[in-house]
Amino acid sequence: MSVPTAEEIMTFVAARAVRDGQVCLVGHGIPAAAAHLARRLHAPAAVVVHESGAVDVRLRDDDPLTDATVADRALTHVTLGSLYGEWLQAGRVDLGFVGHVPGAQLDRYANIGSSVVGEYDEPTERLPGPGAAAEIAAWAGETVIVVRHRLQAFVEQVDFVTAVGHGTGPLDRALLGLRGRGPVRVVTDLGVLEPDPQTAELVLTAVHPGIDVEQVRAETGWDLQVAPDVRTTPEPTGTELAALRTLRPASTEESP
Amino acid sequence: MSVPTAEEIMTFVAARAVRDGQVCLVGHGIPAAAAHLARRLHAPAAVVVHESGAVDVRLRDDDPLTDATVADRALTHVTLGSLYGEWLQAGRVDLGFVGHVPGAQLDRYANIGSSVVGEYDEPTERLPGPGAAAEIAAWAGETVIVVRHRLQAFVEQVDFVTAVGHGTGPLDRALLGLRGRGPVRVVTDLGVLEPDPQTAELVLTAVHPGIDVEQVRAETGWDLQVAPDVRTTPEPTGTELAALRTLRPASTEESP
Amino acid sequence: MPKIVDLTTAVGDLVHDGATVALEGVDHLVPYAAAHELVRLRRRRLTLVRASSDQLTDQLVGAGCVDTLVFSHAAGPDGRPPARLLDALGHDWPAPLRIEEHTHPVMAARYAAGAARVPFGVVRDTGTDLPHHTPTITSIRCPFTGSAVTAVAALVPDVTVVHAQRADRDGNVEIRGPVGLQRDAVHAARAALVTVEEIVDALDPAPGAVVLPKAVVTAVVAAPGGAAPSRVHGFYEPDDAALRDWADISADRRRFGAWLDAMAGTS
Amino acid sequence: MPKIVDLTTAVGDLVHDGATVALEGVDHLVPYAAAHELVRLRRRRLTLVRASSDQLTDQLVGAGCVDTLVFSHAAGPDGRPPARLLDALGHDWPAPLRIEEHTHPVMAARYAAGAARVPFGVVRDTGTDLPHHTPTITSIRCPFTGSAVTAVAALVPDVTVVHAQRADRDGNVEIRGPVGLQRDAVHAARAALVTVEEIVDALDPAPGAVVLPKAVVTAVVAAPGGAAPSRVHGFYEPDDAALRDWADISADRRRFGAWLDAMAGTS
Repeated sequence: MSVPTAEEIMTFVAARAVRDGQVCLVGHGIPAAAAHLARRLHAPAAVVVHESGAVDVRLRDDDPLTDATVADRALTHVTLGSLYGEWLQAGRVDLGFVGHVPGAQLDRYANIGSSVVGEYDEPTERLPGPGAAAEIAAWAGETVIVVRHRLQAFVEQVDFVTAVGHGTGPLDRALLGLRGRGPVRVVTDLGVLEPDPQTAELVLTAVHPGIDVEQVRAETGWDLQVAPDVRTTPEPTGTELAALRTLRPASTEESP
Repeated sequence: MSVPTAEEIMTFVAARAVRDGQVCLVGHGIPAAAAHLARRLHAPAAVVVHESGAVDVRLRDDDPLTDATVADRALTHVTLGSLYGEWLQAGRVDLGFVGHVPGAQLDRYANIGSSVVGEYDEPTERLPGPGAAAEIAAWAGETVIVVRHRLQAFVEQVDFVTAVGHGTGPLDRALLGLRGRGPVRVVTDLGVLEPDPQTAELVLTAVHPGIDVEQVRAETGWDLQVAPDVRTTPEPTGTELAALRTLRPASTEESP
Repeated sequence: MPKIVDLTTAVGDLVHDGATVALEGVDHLVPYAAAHELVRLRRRRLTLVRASSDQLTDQLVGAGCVDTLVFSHAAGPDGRPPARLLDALGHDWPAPLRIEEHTHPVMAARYAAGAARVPFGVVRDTGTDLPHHTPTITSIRCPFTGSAVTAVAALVPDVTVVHAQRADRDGNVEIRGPVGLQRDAVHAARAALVTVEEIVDALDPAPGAVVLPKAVVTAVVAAPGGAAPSRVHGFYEPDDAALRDWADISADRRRFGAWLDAMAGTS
Repeated sequence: MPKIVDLTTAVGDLVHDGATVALEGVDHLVPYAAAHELVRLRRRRLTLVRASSDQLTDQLVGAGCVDTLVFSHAAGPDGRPPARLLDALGHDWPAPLRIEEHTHPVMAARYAAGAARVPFGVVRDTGTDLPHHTPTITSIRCPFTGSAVTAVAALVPDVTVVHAQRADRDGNVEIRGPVGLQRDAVHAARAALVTVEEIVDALDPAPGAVVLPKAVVTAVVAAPGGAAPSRVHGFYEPDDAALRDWADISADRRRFGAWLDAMAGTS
């Protein structure tokens, strides 16, 4: 079996964030693959809810992850009004994923800017916009952000706050009335960042195989702190990789 | 076939208020029977929506009207939140029925008091309460009220406004922001009352077979006006009566 | 707590004295078995939320379980408020009863706001006198149009109790036929207890059925017949005689007392 | 108007210049056939409401049909806003484009308020900067708790356009698989146009399917393949190549112009 791609490594790392029994809200791409991979590897009782409104999707062992299989294997479908109101805003989602948005900014407090770069009315770049990122970051019990690690994206402070991560420090979420722990992990193609429990600032806690800390610093637009016990992400086993490739046979075609 | 009961006469008169193609919202008893009878007799395209949330119930010719047949023959079921919000309040109900509530008051402007007789906090009689009468009277395109005609119930002015009919006169509905024409017909066991187009006061427009106008006046607590062309309700034909008795074989057991 | 438990455990663990408990279901899927367990366990000072308050409400009120009733209609088969309810309201027997009276649509809107965990919901003003007597409904202005609308306070029961046709072994629940307020009342609640006719290996939902995923269900209890004398679509029809006979029991404190003794004796 | 009509009649009669038109469907049941008819009929000054704005939005914007876009996400298969949209925003080509940007949940809440015909809905404040730039969302106080919440203006499209698997001859519609915002957008609208894969004598809804009763549907059009290149659950899968190829057409005004000419020629 060929070596894992960067996207596959990101999927494994994201999957490891899923604990058994959690209700996970996922969108297309790495988040959906990560949640279903977790169900196959270590979290068989995780309840996967898709942003399409498919609730409790239990793919069979040989099912690829497609829109068709997700729809067919859902326990039930709910309207997006129900999904966002009664599930997400109501606090029934334990773990929410925010997927990669090309061009979006992420700052040292894990706030996300996916609407514009620059001024809102005269942007230097128009980005796709929020989707449900603001609500996922606000109301899920915890949030995992999946993003490509590029200097342009990892900024000191986002130009526009599309979604609040930790605001300007450890007290902001409580002051704003947000629920849960907010972003607990940022999974990039270079490593993993987690908020410091004291300051809420993102700290590098792991680097992926073949990546060194200086590479990560070079792609980070603030003075990135590195955890004293920074780890190297373990490589997936052959069994793990096979499980992922059953889910996403064509994933190498897509960009992360 | 035996002669029609008072309840059956009321059902026929209520059924005649249903026009073909109308969306009708009905509760148990005479309203449901009237709407389904209308579908069999003159309004086959009427869309009958039950207060249970059963939408577009099309009973077959030999179906009796029961909770089971209503559930089985519904096009779909909606939650009561959807029924009251997206159907009734949104103005998608053309004709709403308000059924008989024992002890409830009705006044000369067709306002309904079904919460209490007397003061709210120290009532002389506690009544069942509103159900959805306030919203049916407010938001349906037009409302038909079905009620037993008794002096105690037909009062000059209700003690407590559970549901607004025509308020205190012809302008009140518009001032309150209510939709539609409000109560257009009050069907009793003695006759039919309709609001005067100028004053909105209920006027006697028909008496049922065997009832005379003085009997109706004697059971009405205000100086009841009588239409110059007051009619006598036509008796149902044998075919009509047979159609009703297929729907409600046991209806003679119940009080109207 | 495991999802699938016995009735006494479920009711005992989930419903505490002083709790706000919603029991929903109109004519269909009325959770009588769970209500009777509340009586047997002598729960007290409950705020009972039951939009269509019927014999079930009458039994809980008469048994002294309830100190506040939130409702939108209260009637037995004869269309009149049942006798135990009137005795509590009129004569404080067996205890005073506070009421909070809404319309059905307001009850639905209160549950919907609770289900989304927003503090209030919005309905249009019908002109009814009810808001003058109830603190959980008031008039506000729309910040966009300036028009007056009615705000209704979110309703978040400590526990919602409903009955359904079936559940699977994971605790997913299927409701067939009219679903009433039950779906929204379950989503609105902090905990949800569902009694079911049967527990099956896997659900096979009928078209139009409502599925309550296990994530919104706290406990499932196998209680075949648990909605009698009301009906359960696909299982049994209402017991009209039993529903009518209740009026005679309820009409008389002594006869009701005998019913209550018999109920307590069956625990 | 009879319920079942042809596409040109339905779009022509229901969508007027200057109208607010919602076209919903994400990846699944995207109403391309109806959108292309809007292009052919040269509709102008539309307020286009499309939460997940993709190739369909790009085509309508590039064709000059739209002067305001209400959306919550705008991206093609590469995850970036499509080129015609960026050209309109950045260079006013072919015309200036005003935008109103919300989150998906706010779009859902706006439709829900519209569907119930209340002037606004309530969501919780997430701290996002978006409300500072959009007039249809603002902060208010809960009249019961005093807490700050976010009010969102009701969205009532003049017309909502969706695609579905099938309708019966009366105009009742069945949607299988993910239903997205479509149900609420239909209920919210003054008129609803539904294109379907097939018209059948009687619906036989699948478990979990959503039925839109004829009373909420203004017109039904038989348009087999009418959601391609998106997918229709049970009928066809997405045409990934066609979706990817759009980027090349959209990237270039001249190539887009050729597409537009070809589209106009097929009427």
